Amino acid sequence: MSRHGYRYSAGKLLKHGVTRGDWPRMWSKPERRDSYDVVIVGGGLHGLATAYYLAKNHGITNVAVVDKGYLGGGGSGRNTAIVRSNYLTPEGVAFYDRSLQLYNTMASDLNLNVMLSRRGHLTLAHTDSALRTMTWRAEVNKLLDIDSSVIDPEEVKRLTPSLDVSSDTRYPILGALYHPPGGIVRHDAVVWGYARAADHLGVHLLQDTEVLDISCSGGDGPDGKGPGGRVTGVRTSRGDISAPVVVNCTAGWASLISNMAGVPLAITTHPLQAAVTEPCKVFLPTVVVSGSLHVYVSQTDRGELVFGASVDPIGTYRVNGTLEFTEELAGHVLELMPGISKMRLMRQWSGLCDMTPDYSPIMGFTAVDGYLVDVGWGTYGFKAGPVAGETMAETIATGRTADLIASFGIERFTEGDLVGEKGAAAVGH
Amino acid sequence: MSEIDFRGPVDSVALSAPDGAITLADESSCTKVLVRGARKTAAGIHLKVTYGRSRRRKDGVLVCGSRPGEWTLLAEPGRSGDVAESIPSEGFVSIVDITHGRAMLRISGRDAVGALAKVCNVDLADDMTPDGAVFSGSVAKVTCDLVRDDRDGERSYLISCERSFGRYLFSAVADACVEFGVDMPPGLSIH
Amino acid sequence: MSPRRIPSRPGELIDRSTTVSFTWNGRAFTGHQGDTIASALAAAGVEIFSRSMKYHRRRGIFSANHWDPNLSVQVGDEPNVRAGSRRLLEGMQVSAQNVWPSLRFDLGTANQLVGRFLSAGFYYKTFMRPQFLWHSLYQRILRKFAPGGRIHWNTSTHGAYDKRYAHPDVLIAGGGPAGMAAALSAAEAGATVMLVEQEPELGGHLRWGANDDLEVLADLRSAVEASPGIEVLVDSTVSGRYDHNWIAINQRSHPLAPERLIKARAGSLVVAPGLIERPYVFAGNDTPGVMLAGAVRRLTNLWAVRPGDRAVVLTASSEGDSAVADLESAGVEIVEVLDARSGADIVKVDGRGRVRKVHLGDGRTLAADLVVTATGWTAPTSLLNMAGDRPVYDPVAARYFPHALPDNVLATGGITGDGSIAELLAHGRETGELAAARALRIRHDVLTTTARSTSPKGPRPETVPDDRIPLRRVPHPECYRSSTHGLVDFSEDISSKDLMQAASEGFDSIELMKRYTTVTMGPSQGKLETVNAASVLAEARQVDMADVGTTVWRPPFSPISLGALAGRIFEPVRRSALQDWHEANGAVNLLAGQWVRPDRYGDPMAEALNVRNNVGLIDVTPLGKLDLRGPDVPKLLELVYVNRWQKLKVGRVRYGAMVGEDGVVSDDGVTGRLAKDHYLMTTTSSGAGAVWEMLEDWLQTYRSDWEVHVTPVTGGLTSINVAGPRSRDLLERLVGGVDLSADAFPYFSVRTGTVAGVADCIIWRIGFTGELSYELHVPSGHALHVWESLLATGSDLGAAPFGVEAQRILRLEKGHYIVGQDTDGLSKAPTAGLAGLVKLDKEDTVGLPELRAAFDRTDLPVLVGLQPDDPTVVPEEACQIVAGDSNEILGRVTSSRMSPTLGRSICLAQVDPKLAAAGTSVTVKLVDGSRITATVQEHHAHLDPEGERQRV
Amino acid sequence: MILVPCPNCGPRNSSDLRNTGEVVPRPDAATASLSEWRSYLYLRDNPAGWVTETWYCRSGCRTYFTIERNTATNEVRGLERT
Repeated sequence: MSRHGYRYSAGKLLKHGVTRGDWPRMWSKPERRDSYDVVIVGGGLHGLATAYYLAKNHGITNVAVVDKGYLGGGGSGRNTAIVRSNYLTPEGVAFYDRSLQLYNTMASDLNLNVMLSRRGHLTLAHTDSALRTMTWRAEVNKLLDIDSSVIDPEEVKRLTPSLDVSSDTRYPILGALYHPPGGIVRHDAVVWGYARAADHLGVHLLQDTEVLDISCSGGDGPDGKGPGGRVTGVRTSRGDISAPVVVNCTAGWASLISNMAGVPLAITTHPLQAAVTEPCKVFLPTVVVSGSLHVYVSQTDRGELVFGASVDPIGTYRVNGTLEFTEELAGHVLELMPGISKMRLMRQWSGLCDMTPDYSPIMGFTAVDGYLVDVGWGTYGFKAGPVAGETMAETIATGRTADLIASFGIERFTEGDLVGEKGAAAVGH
Repeated sequence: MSEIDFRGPVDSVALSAPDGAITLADESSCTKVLVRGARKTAAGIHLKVTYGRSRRRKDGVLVCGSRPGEWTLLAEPGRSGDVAESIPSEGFVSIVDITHGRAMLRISGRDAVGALAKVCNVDLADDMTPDGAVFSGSVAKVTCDLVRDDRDGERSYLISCERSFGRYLFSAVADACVEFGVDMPPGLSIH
Repeated sequence: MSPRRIPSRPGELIDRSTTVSFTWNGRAFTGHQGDTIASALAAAGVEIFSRSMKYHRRRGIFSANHWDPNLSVQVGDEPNVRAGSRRLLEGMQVSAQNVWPSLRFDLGTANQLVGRFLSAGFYYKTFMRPQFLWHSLYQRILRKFAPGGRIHWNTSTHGAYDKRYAHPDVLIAGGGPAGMAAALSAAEAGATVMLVEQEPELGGHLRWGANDDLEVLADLRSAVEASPGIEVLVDSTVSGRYDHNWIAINQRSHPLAPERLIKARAGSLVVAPGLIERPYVFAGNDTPGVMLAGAVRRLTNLWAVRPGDRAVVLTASSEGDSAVADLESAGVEIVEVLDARSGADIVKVDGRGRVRKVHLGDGRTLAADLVVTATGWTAPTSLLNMAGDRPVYDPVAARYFPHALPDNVLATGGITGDGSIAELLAHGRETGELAAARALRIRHDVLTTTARSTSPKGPRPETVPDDRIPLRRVPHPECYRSSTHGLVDFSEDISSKDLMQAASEGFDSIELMKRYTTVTMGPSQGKLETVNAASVLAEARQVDMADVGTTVWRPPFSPISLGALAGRIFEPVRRSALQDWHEANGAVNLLAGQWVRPDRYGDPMAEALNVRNNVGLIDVTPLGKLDLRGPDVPKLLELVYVNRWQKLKVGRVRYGAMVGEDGVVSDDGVTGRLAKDHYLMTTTSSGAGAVWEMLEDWLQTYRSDWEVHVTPVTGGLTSINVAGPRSRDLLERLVGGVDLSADAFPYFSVRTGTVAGVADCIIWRIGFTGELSYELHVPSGHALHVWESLLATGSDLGAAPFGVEAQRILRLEKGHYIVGQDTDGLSKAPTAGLAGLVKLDKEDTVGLPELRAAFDRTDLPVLVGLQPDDPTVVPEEACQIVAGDSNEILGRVTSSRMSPTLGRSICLAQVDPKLAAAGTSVTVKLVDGSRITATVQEHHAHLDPEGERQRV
Repeated sequence: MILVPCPNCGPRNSSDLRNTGEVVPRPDAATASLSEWRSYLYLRDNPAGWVTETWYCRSGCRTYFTIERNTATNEVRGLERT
């Protein structure tokens, strides 16, 4: 992977252990240039992956990734790190399956252990209609060669003994969609892996650099912004940068950045909360999701339970978190696993999600020439990071929309062709 | 319909703590009549009380200003007809007998506030919710209408909800009273 | 038994007249009431309490309070109990965690041997390939060594804990001298006060102070006790401050529950948590016998435990000086007092199970078994962080201070500065007054704007300026790290060297460093280690502390059990007036949203056939029902339904479908006109609430000039569908005041009459089942009488109840779709089989432009009736319709059943429009992978498409 | 749990109400172009700052009303009945 990178290996660990020599920096601190071929706004997983694939697959290395804070400080570092490809629509399945393929080889591709753990992913059904939706997903998945099936409560119990599968509970477990390749990844490592690899290929990673405006000319709106215009660069807190291509990878802040180019979005920003318990001896081997109970849970290698839920109902940019999230979460988790009532919640946090009306992303070109979006990720951004980077890079490099993202274009909201993922997305983890 | 008994959603005798500091009773069979109309209609002028307040009419009917432009009239069982007829109906006024549609319970006593504070987020302090106050809120996750209707100087609240939630609500409030000495009757459970 | 217990201390908490028996790792021990688990064990001479997370190093008492990172133990079925603060109870079974096979001999110590290779982030740098080995081998081993306690699966307290709401004017977090003073002055000002203290008794650091401190404390306690406006919660933690002063309190002192979550809406929050002692970083700083000054002061003064025999004390503050005095009085030999203010230093301690030798900065080595450090303070600003503050570092005092607080949050006590007890009390008093003034102004405003409240007495209180005299900041040396490396994060086993390395690798912002090394991410959540981590980063980057910032403290302030957060299980359940009867008569229940209702009584196929052949009764009360009154109801119906309503006559009912503004089908039902200005609308069960809110929205937001009153009557009217060819025969025996003949009461009509003597019953002649049928809406208080009368009177006609499953069979035979099952989130009305119903020539209707556009689309899926060619095969619902042998998806089966009437399998399906023509053969892939053929039908209805049976 | 100032009930916990999002004027359905209609359906300002939004007092007086809320701080101000 590397042009001038330092390769990690067991041997290097041994060498550094013996010599106690310093490890090199994972990525450099570059001097900002005045112009780049591509400026990517947002130094999270999507922005970094896009930069990496631009450099690696297309040889476009005069690229800057700018972030107002530190790398991976947004959703990339706050999500619950679940990967899977058992989506509902064929376009969704194909897209996320490619992402899972990239996750599979990521550790060796990026020379960093991202700790992919394909431990199996269970989506529980508590009602007939949920079971029907699970069957729908499983049947679509099978047709697309995805390992996915509906299993009965006994099999659920066998895979995850800590679950209460008795039938007299308020939310009995009637079955589950079982997706063996699903699992979790060390989310920060994915960010650092892409950052390090992109840096080694010559991409500039500019942290603490806030984009204040996008410069445009020729557009219908004020200052040459808006439809019909074209991008000329960005104004940042550390000076102006000229660039013919600007890519918006800012998730929860997508609307704010997009408004700078005069391109309104079908997005509202909602917090997605998560929480973690104190560690206990490991007992939960799978990732467990319950749509009806709005909860998903997995156990880290350190023994902590990591929980997530559905997005907050009230749109806000505030990431303080709420008490009611932890109350509902605890109630629902205990419905599934009453035995853990004495475990303690240790920390809660939240990240911002860019929700779209059809629970699908908005990707590709816009009405402003040179301004591209990779936004609207809602609660799915982490799973999609690698493939989003790959397809956005292809789109930028070739000037035509990559096939895998053809149905995710911004024009679908004016043409009325929404994506049908919503049915499966009440809780999508 | 006197030959056919009214059956409410709750099948429990009144509950009380041994020290008498809390009592809980089902009053679902009480007459409940809903009046909708603008305040300037004859009905509005007759009923008088504004949203959030209640008054007892001379005939014993408790007139509650249950929402802006809405009154709930509460009376002893079997009075739907005469209560409805007592309302001037000129203009755009709707009178709906909701006796069958709402479950109702009464919780009284010194510890009533302590029990309600476990299931209802409304501030029950004297200045926030004085005697006669009418308000709505969630009680054990069911939307309820509440009236503070003190009896003999002792705290008392009428709580009503959609009839189908009645059994659950009674159980949930009874459960909240257990801490204050009430025994949960067999057959009732919130789980 | 208690070799380290010393004679009585003036402020001791233990009751020496009592004996509390418990076990530690299976061995019997005793302590006294008032002991913590740790103090009882320490008194008995126990020195090792746990093994560290990564290297399994021996760990002893360090801070002797809630935050002690080394004192997590298992107590019975409860994991991760803080032995430093948990009070000892009779019969406790306490055991060490994170040890294997035992605390004394732990195989995990092997990690110490390879520690030099396990530097920060080591696992990111290896195990890259082969990829599968990570999960299948390495990770499995790693997971065996996860720290923490054990879950006992047979015990659960789910649903056992109550919660409570509270509405104090002033809520005070911290019951030390400043917090108590604030409570007193706020209460004097007329505010209601809730005073919350984490420890089991009020007093803060006064508790382990000298005699004059104890006197002050006694006075404060009696004043608080005498104040009726103050509710005191001890052994309770303010665990979170959320927006608009929504505050979570974890009460552990309630007599009836181990924990109770109190949710308080406070006018003002006063944050008075005091300070947390900061560890000193040097080689061996986690060796048992190294303790914080506060730890030895608490051990000696609160629990009369001698923490060691020969002590070396490193002090940079009066706290260390006081510790020296306490130790001396407890009979501990003071080997040496090192004053950090004049440059004295400790560089290393030796010893494994206990400190043996201490290496000093001046090169000397001393023998000692106790090393006490007092090198500075951490301000526990969690609650301030949660209120939006970013505290600022002051190099003079060597700690962080509050910066900018919202008006409804105030800070007092040690977190804001230093001072004598008198100064702390004065600041607390002023803070309490200010907090009360602000809260009472808020209370005044709430009383003014709340309809039910009494009018506030007097004018609106004036805003009171904050003219408190700030507490001083006593200069303190910046003592963070010695010349050696030591542990920064005790619960995560992270050293200053690890942090330095992370910074050199580019993880040089505090957040990146945290993520790379996991510093501050363990159970103590940064309470002890945050500031030291920041100091190491500042050192690595060669910048000032103030420039590196800190990580943001997130809720909860201290961990809280899932059981307490969950509380009681409030899951409202709705029951029809007939549900008791159903359950007494063998019904198998189904949960449908909040409703519990019969799925079946016996064999659903037989129940369905009985409807086709005789007469069946089903309780359909969960149908949403809305009473609509007023002259403008037709306009409203015309607006919210896709079809026409202006000409519906009195006595008639009509089917209607609703869509959203995007044209997607959202609900459906039947609405009847009972009188000139009186209608009854039915909705789906699950959609009832949303439809009601939608109607209110139209009537309030866009059509406020329309005269319509909407009243929900779902539970008030018990709905009974009487269906089958003999339904009229049955009703004729019981209905009064209505001519039931086909001419007088035709299909799609409504009448009002008596049923079994019950007046005011609404009778609709409609049918979801396709049979002659009547839907009775009966006042619920009399519903059981009607239901029982129907069954008794109709016994010779074969009258029998049927459940939801039979109804599903019947409706599918008839081809009626179910919104949300046969339609989905993209189904627009014109393609969901409603093209004939949708009327576009309206001035306005919900979703009108999208409905128009949908008529122009020819590519959207179409709902069709479908029959497998093999009549014995019932494809599972959600099976995919594919193109022949390929995997191209062309549709799916949305509903399927075996039809008892037709003796064959029947389906509804959404298909690609090119397959929608009647007679088209399609391929269905079954769940087992096999493929069958099926034929598209002309109608949705598999039975009686012309509707002859229901029009008789 | 933010407090929402209901014009009738006074400040209420947000869980007692339903937030219906930013106020977007509804075009005339009879004359609106599809693109105007779909802007109304889907496009939102979504600012990080003050926004005018509608709430429904679901567990209380059942009134729809609008307030201004700062989405960066959750501060609320101003209110009127719709």
